[in-house]
Amino acid sequence: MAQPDSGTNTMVSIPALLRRNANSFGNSAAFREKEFGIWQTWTWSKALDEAESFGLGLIELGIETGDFVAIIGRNRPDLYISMIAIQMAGGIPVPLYQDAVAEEMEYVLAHCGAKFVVAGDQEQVDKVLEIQSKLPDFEQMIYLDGRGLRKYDHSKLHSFSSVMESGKNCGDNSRSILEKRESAISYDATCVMLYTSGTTGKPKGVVLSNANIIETAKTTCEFDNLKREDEILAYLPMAWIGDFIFSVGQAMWSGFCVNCPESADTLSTDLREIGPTYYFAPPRVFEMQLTNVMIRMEDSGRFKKWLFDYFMAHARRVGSDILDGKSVGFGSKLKYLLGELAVYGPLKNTLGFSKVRVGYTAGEAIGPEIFEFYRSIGINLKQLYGQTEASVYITQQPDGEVRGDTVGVPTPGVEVRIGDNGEVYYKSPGTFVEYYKNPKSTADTKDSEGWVATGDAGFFEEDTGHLRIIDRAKDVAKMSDGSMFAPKYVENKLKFYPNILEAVVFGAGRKRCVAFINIDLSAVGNWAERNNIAYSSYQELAGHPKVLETIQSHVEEVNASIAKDKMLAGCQVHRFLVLHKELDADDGELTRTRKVRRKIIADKFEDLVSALYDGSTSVFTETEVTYEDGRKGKISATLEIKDAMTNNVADIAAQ
Amino acid sequence: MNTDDGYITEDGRKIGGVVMEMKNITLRFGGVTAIKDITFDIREGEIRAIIGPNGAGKSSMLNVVSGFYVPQEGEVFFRGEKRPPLKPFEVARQGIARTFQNIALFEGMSVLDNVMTGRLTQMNSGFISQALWRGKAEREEIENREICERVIDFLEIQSIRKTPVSRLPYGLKKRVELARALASEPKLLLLDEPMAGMNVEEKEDMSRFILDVNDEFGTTIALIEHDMGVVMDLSDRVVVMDYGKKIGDGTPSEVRNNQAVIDAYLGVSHD
Amino acid sequence: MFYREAGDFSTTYREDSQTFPIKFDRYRYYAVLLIAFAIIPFLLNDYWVNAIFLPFLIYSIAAIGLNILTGYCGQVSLGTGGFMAVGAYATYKLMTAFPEVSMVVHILLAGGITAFVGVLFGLPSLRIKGFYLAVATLAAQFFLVWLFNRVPWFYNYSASGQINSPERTLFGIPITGANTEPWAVYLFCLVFVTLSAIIARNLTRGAMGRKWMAIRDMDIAAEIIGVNPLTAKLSAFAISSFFVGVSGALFFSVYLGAVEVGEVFGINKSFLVLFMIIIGGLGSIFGSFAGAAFLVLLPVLLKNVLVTGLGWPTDLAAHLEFMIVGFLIIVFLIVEPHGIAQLWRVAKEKLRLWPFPH
Amino acid sequence: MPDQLIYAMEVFFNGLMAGVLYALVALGFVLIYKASGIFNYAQGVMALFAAMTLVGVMEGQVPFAHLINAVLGTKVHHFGWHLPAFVGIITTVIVMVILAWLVQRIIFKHLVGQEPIILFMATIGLAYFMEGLGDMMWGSEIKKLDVGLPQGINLWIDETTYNIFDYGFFIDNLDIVATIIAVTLVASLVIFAQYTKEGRAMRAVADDHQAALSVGVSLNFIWIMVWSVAGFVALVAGIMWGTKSGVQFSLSLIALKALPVLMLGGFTSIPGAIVGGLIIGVGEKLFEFLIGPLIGGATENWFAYVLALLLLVFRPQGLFGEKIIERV
Repeated sequence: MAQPDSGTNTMVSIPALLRRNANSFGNSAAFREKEFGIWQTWTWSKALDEAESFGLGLIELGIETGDFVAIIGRNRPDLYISMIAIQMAGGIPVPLYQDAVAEEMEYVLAHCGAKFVVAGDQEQVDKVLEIQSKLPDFEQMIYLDGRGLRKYDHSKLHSFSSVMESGKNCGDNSRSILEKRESAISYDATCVMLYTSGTTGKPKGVVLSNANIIETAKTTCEFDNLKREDEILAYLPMAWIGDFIFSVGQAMWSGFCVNCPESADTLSTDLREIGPTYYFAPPRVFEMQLTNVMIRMEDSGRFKKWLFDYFMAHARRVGSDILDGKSVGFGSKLKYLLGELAVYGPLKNTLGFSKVRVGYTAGEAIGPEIFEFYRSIGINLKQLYGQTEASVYITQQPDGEVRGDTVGVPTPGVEVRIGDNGEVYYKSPGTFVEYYKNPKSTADTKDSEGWVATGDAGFFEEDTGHLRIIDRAKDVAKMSDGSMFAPKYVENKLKFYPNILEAVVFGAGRKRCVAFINIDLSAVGNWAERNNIAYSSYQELAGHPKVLETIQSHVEEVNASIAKDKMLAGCQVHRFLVLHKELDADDGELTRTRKVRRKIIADKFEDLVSALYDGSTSVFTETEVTYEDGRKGKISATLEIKDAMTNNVADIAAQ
Repeated sequence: MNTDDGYITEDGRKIGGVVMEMKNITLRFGGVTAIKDITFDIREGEIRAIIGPNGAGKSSMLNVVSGFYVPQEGEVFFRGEKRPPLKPFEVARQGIARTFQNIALFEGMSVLDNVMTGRLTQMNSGFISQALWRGKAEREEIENREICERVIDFLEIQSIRKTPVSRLPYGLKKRVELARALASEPKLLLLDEPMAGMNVEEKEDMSRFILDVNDEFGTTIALIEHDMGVVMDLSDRVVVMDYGKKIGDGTPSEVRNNQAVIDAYLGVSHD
Repeated sequence: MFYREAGDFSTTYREDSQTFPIKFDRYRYYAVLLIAFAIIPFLLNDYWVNAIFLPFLIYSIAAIGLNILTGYCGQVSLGTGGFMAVGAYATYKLMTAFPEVSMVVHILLAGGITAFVGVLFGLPSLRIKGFYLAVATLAAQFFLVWLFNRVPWFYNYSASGQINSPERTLFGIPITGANTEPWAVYLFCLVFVTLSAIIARNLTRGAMGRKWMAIRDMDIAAEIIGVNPLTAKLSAFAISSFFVGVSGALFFSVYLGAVEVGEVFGINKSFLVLFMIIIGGLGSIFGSFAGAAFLVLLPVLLKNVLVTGLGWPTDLAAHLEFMIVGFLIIVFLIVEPHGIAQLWRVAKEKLRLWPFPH
Repeated sequence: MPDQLIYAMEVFFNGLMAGVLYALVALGFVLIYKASGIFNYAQGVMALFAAMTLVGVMEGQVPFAHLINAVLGTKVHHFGWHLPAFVGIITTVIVMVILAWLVQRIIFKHLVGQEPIILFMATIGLAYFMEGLGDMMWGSEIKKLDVGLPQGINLWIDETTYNIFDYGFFIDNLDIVATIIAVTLVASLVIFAQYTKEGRAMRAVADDHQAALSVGVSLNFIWIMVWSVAGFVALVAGIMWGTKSGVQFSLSLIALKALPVLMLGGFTSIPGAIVGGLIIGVGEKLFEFLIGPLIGGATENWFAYVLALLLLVFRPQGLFGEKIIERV
């Protein structure tokens, strides 16, 4: 492993970084938390002090080198500090999802054999106590908020402050133990262990070393020029790698301040008060926020609404270009400035984004119009692609090269290659050490050269070098001519249209692709109302010629955009129909998390699929449905099948 | 009278000696006798309930305890000393705080300011200091704010801290009122129908807060409540009143089995 | 709209409880102070000072005073004119008795004397409430005016029964009498106004203010949680009267120079100041300024438009003024009982949430 | 000093007469207060306005003449007629009823349920508005009002008392007439309240708004009626004072004098208003006569208030009010 470039070999662990920060800018803010009405501040010196005291307290409690300590609770400075303290005292912190139920915790706590638990409040304490009989290694629990715990049996229970107090008053012996253990931490020693949620099977404990975290933090801080003056709001689960990298790794490396909100209720107010300069949120947060903006704007007066629409239209035209530093006309620039004064500025202010210099979103595909909205009003929102095993970063978008449909270029220091089946592999300083107590999975995921399979299929755009993620690798199939078939990629593109609620694309092993479409009743219904189109049921609306026309235009637009990618051009939808019923989890067509169950749908609507492939222009079908009260019934309809225009790859290239 | 050492409750809490003792209290309004010769005590750390049908004189009793009404006959002992007739604000300074049946918040002020009024008895900086917002006044303001913020945190009303009270829904107002009473760190907390007009969920919340207050701060609480179920769950000992007279006194289970109580109270409510 | 609050947060209670917790508001306040102290003095002439600035400043102090009593403590007083008269006559007696002592001292002492008188007339407030009290304060109004009118000692036995303000200087610059400079009297009053506003603000946001407001909002509850109504009400009367007294002192000594008590400090003055705080906003320091500005500017405006502009007789404009003032009082009470200050608050709130409506 | 005593007796009688007029104005207050909880500060200005309107109508003045002249440059002043008193009075009554309707409709309908002090301040606003309006309509100069009431010294009393005390009491005929009218008015109001349907409804409203509403009494109607009656009482008071000392601004200040009357008598009691009026009338005249000369005179300006103030301190509910029991 490469050593940090400071040359003195001191920055080999998170505790070492904390010491550096406390020594070089001890009086600036390390953490803040809104509590008791104001932002309580932990300076770097105070953070170090508390970390030391807590570490000593843990030693007094009997922590041994290599012991795992679980941390369960909402984002709070004390919990972050305790993670560092655990490392100082020779232990390994294991942050857990605070909303996990007791059984889920049981697996994780038993798997790592956590000896101590640091719990946020009574709720977490209760969960652990409930399962403690099944945890042979569990010894002591430390709680932060003692409310409601007065009457509990305190033989195994300690308050955070009492542990810290005992650390402060401990003898020289403990101090020398702490010193010894802390200085023994090597660059390759384990920094943290995080459990991946695991879509299949049991969670896996991803072991990350100091080198993983620090190297990643270093390169990414440089990449986005993160500085001590930056502010971040820590509100995502502490058990998620992203939070660990942002709020611990990058914060320790560059010395910026981590702010913790008061409670979930006050999140948006707290966000606005802090005004972070560096911000991360998953797409659904941005989406919800945008919906909220639109709803609130609907209630505003006509003038404001007009002003908003007028300037937002302008922002859509030139906002992104201005953000990317491209040249736009003087008039446009001036108008954008006016818009900034009247709309964008205030909007960013009310949302709390006035000061965001770097914003990221990741995790799933973000709707292009959502992404564009934030960028157009001047928020430097970017996408990154990563996973726990990579200490987050695999690719990310550099400033000025931001687009909605890519996830950027490989993060400095990361090598990425595309496997034969389209799967993305990477190799980086952030690559995890191993899955804890699971050599088989480790070997399956990481080869001897250090290449890690992401499980995602993707490709690099030739002209820009940006990575585009298509789908989960195992969902990607081949069409009969051997070209790549990535249904989810196409479906996502279709679903970005507000009129389309769900789409199911078929084509594996076939020559061409076809699709089922579900319209979005509220969006299309709204449109129908405005255009005086009467309808009495979903089925009727779905079969309306004008609706079909609109959907067809959406499909054709998607085809055009797919055709631009040589690899995926085969996935263009040749024929489609609009389903006569909404796909429903009650009928087993969707999972409870609203994911399409392709196989079941293909079987259930076999008649429709074959009609799409046999060239007929309409098809009669009868389907069994389950009503909300559990009764079953049948609906029948004659569905029209539409041909959609497709594009030749060569044509596109020629244009 | 303060020589005994209290008792142990059903759930194992230790209850201390007598904090307040009402001896042969009689209260009249003009010709109407609201309370007739009532004697009972309230002990350190307990939750004491006063129940009874409408018009039984519960509120009048609480007003006697709080010193708002001065009884014509009988004696009130607070912490072992006989209490002379006091002005209401003098009673407050002795460490008795209360909430009201019909919320009595200061509608023109924010939640925080309302809670801060609970600290007024502890604030005594001089005029000059206050006028200049320097020295003692500022120190006091900050120290008391800290105490109030802890109460706000405890009752989970952080998100409405700066909201004017007039904009709050009923249930929250009740909670703010409790916060105001708690802010004074009372030795005895009187709650006049703390759950009146609440839905089941709000009642559960309020019950939890009352128990938490008692548990966390060891506050002695006396309360009036209509909802029998709530009273039985919450309280350690219950006084039952009917037509201004005491007809029962004891633990919830004792009271529940008392024939006079069943006749007067439960009987009335079940016919 | 103009607010950029992201990143504007407080880490101490001192920051959180300051008068203008929002940075933008704070800077605007500094800007107003800068303009008032450093720019306006250079632009003044006699007309502006006498027609607008002096009355505005002096009435602002009176309005702040009455607002403490009425807006914050809920005790309606119709005796403001009488208390202003106390301030005026106290200064006069002090000025003539101790010519060598600084005017600042005289004015503050006059405030103190008024505070004492205020407490005397405030005593009934312990027993009587609401408009009973309002009517009772009329006793102060009529008695005090009669006293200064009929007891010659107060006007030093002058033949006219008037009091005249002799010339006094501060740092060698005349601030009373015939030879004053506009900027000097303006600055002199401005200092008093600024200090009054700051002190009033400090008092109203602290323990004392909370006592007052508790009494105002629900006096019984206030007493039960430990507010002594005696000290709360009397302190409101004292402090309120202090400000009103200072205002009366300035009104006489700096602004008018000569005063006949029945004319200047009659019942109409009481109403004028009461209207200022109703229109400006009960329970708001800013409202006191807004109301004073409004009712000082209105007649000037009417006079300029109707008399100078349209050539109406003066008395007609005066009648119209009465109608407009009366009408506005009713409109404000119906539509916005918290006056201009509330409109301002709402506007600020809207700007903070811009472009959202709520 | 028998002379002093005799003078004092004369003063006493004069005080009684003045007190009757105070009571009359106070009656207007009580009516409105009882029915709607509004403490109508504008009662005095209503009297002034009524008197001005009466003079204006009888003299044939053009309303808003000054305004019209100022705006249009015309020179209109009078219609040129003189109307008999009863026509003027009827017209004025109509005007006052319309005014009552407007006041209820435009102002107090929107203030239902507000705190009493807010209502009180609204009536101060109303007073200002009406004062401006009156001056604007009829001009602000002092006007003579003569509706044919007898004026001047009552010779019979003068002679009789001269024969008895060797000193003729000066008692104005007008005061006697005023007393008679006032007594009649009070009596008829009491009868109205006791024996007519409207009167009973009015009392019902005064007792309990909600209950009155629930038995189908129209609050709006009652309030307009009460304001109208109060307007009528104001007119009567206006005629008396106007005849005595001319129609001018100071007339509205008399209303202020009615305030301490109310504080003494209680806001809700008609007998209280009468007794209070008499006490104040006699008290201030006697005080001025006995103490006035010692302390500079003109004590009528404040005597009534200070008296009321002192009384209230010791008996906050007034002489006839009920003791207030505070509840929480």
